[in-house]
Amino acid sequence: MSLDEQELSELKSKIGREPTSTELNIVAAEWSEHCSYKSSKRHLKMLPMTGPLIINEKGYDSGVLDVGDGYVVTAHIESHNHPSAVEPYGGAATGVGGVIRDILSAGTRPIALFDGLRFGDVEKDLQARWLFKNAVTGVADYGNCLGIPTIGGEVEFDECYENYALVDVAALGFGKKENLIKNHAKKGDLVVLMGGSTGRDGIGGSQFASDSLESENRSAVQIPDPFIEKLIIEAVLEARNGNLIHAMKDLGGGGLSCAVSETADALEIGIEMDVNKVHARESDMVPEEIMVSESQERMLIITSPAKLKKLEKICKKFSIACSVIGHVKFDSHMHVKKGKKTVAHLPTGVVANATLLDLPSREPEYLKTIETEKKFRPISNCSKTLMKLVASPNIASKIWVYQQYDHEVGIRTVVKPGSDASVLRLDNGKYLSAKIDGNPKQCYINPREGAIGCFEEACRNVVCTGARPIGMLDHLQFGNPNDPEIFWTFLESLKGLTDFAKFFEIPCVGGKVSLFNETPVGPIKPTPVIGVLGLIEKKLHRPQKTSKGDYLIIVGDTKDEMGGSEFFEYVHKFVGGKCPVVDFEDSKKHMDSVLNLIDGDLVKSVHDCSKGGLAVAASELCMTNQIGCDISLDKVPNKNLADDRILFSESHSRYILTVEKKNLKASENFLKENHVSFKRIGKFGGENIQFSNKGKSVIDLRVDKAKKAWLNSLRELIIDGKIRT
Amino acid sequence: MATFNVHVIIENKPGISDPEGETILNDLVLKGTHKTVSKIKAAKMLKFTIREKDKDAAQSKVQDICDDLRIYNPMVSKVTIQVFEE
Amino acid sequence: MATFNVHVIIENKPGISDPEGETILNDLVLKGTHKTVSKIKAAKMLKFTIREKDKDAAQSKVQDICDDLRIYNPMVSKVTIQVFEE
Amino acid sequence: MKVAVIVFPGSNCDRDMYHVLTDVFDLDAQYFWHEKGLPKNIDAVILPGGFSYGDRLRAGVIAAHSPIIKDVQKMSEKGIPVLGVCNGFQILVESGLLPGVLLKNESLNFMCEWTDLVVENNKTPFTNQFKKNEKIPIPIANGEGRYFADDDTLKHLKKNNQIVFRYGNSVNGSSNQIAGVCNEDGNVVGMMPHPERAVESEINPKDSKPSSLIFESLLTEMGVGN
Ligand SMILES: Nc1ncnc2c1ncn2[C@@H]1O[C@H](COP(=O)(O)OP(=O)(O)O)[C@@H](O)[C@H]1O
Ligand SMILES: [Mg+2]
Repeated sequence: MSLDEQELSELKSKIGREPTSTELNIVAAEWSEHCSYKSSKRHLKMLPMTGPLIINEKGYDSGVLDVGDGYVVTAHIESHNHPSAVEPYGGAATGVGGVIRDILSAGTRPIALFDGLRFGDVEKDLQARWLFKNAVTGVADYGNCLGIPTIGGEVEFDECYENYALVDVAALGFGKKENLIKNHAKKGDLVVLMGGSTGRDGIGGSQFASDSLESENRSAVQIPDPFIEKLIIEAVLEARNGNLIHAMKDLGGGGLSCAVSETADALEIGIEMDVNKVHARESDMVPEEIMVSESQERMLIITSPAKLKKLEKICKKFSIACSVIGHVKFDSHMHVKKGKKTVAHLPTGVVANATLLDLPSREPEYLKTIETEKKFRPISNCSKTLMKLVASPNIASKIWVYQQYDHEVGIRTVVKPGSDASVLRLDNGKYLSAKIDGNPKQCYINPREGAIGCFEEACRNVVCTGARPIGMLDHLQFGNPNDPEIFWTFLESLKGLTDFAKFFEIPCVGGKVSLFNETPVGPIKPTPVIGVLGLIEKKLHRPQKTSKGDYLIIVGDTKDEMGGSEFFEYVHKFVGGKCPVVDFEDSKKHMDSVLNLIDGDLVKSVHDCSKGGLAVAASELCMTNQIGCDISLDKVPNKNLADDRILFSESHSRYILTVEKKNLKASENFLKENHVSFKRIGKFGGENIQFSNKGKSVIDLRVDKAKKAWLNSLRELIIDGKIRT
Repeated sequence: MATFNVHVIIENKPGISDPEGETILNDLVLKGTHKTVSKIKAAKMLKFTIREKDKDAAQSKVQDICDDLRIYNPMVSKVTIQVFEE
Repeated sequence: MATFNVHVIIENKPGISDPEGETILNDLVLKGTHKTVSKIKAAKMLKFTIREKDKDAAQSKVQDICDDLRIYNPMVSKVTIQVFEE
Repeated sequence: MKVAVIVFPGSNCDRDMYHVLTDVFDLDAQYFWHEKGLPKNIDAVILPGGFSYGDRLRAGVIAAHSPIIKDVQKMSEKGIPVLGVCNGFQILVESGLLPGVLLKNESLNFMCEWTDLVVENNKTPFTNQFKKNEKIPIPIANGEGRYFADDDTLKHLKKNNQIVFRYGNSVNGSSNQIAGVCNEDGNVVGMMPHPERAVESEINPKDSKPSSLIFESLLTEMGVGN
């Protein structure tokens, strides 16, 4: 790990001398892409980051939202892609650990986790299967042990992740507003390092995350220790309750180098520390190793000498090590010593603020032709196609995954995984709904519209539970940004997200950029993953079971935009076509109307239409409610599309509503009055999923047969190596 | 052909921490009266029963299986294989 | 006093099912390769470093620890202890 | 009447249990850290779920050596009701207060799902409000939840009416589908499923009444019931 020539001369000119080797390592860690966001930072500013609910405080690693009555919700998203690609178990687990500590550093208790998992073609590729299985176990073992429920996520497979893994984790926290850590430091304050010992594992991790995987540095594996993390959580919260923490930061990428320099820079202080005071796992570690080690489960805390005793007592109770490694000064320098000897002495402003790059961008060549569709023979047996899709790895139920996660601990989970979004109850009587979504297939075809689509899908999922979106988390994952074509896709996605966020007044409360995601065969597809938080202010309207005689209404138009759909990619093995586009006005109208209908108790349940289109969405309803349906494709609002397109188009802004007969008139009138494009398209009953067009049967599939395939195929694929159904 | 018992020991590589061993040492063994223990390392063991023509064949066959089935990840663990005749 | 490495192997008693070993074996069988393996048994190993006056003392000390602290559960498992000089 | 909720390093259902005892059943509950002793005025003891000591070595085995377990044992000998849930059950088994062991689930995976329990013994302090064979919808969440006992022990358990709960169907491969047992005196009960996750209708997708009876049984036992 090192600085390039230009960075080296910049550093020299800024400090006016040759840097020491420790200084070089510190700066290299902090100026890495992972820590400094040097390629992305100047652009990220375009996202709207303020709003009436947002609480901004210096030095927070997570977003803070005021949810009323003196309570706050915190949120953050992270990825651990490079480590997970080589050691999926430890990589995924330590990814969970990292994002949890970001929540903890604001002084809030972590209350929920989400995981977004992406791998290569799991049907063909044994490596992908191994990565997937172990990443799931990693998330499970870590989150379960901490007692933080993993309540949602997504799983997706695409050839672009061959020999690679995207492991995204998001976490939510909850606490009293008055307990938030007000990051500050006073004269004479001490700097304390608490938690696991510092070792050689994980040296160079952030640099590793900023290189492409081909590079040699693979030593950066980190061993997860959820038990210590659990003790840290309890100790920190106890210390917080005792008002013992002036400022706090978790140790993540770049280890002590980043934590110390960034804390000092954010608080406008200086920090003097001694590496000899750091409790290390091995006795022969040199200062630079100690400064850049990314050993997990450590927190940096600033406290006063008077409070130290109490803090130490708490640490002792939980058997966690706690070392005073330095103290606060007011010279805006980070001064690292080994005993009496100075090994680094740098202005924190220099360390913590890498020079931002302004990378060139250029529209990728491939986009010029990507929308041109191949000619397909029409599907002759749509029942078979639907069956195939329902059992396909991307659409099949993820129950095999989320049943390995304790999603109930904490007894907040009101709506559990398996629904569009999960819902947590909060202590003030309100409810929090959340979901993360990505769609690399659409983002590849149109990085801008694709990203907007992910954002809208996450909103839709949250809206289906009756919650109004209040905040967004973005995680922008791309290939090597030095390739202008890749950087262009990054900028396009970011602009799309910004437009959507501004139009809907959903502020970005946090995010992360992960670049250099390159597999041995090339860059990954653009993969922004968007998390949306929604709030239910008043009553929770639990989805009710669908029964015979209930009606199905579709909201929104089904359009000829099949690009990136499972129908094109999984059934036809074709990458291309027109990417679905979100019409902001319609989207807003639909969200508002659906929320109103839910609030008025006019609908039994709402489900969004996404992967696999209307056919899959309706089938999911039938399968989870164990009931058949009869749907007329000729009623679906569309412009003369062929049956297979109506069935499988993935147009956005669509919802399917289940309505009881007695509420049918009222719901339809409401939608009409609000000029929403909708149609009553079917009725529930019987034991078959049926679609017809003008009376002619298009699909006829037994619910139980479809359900069996949908529920079991992912497990069968992973455990037995093939889908049996 | 003969039958062999092959023991496969999978443990974290040196320098990589072993939280399980540490917890067993610190929270169980040292809390009691057994102070002469200075270290505990946890490992996993698989005992194979295999028919091969000789010891070497048994050894290399089991090594192949461990690699094939990804029974351990060489990034974090090392494996030791011991062959015993029945 | 000398330092000894003591290996403790904890495995299921005969007759107690071992889903882990069976799963690995099934994986092999399912894949249709490596037909020469007839059995796989999963076990856990703990490597103790201990200072005692001699081999016997090390052996009996570790045996005591295993019994006292229930390092293994006698209802389902048994332990084997091997002592090595450093 | 006072209920002790024991907290071990790594317990993570302690706060859930406390909430249910105090906010739902209006009991006077108090946390006790595993290194402390238990005062004399305790009327019931609950060992909540979680991952004490990270489930290292075996779930529950390290916590079973905690100082407080000696006091729990003394209380149990006096006939005071003791309930171990999930990891609490594992700890009771590992400390010898209950017979049998809990092994890794047959699937080898952690399992979090709703299942049905069947009440076998309705004479314990935690089941006295049930009818025999009554069903309880309840979630499990464990990795090492497969109850096992050798044939002699099983015979003894049956004879003594020590099987308290069975699963309605085979969820994890446990002997005789056992989900919970009690000691010979019947005052110490261990169960793998989580009643504290099932007593509030808001988070119970099925029916919260049956699970509530577990706590109402305790209230009745203590003479503060309805
Ligand atoms: N990796 C995962 N971890 C936890 N829950 C998951 C995971 N993947 C999917 N789920 C859950 O499965 C359900 C369906 O997920 P998904 O197909 O992504 O839904 P949608 O299409 O509505 O976005 C959701 O409840 C989701 O939270
Ligand atoms: Mg959805």
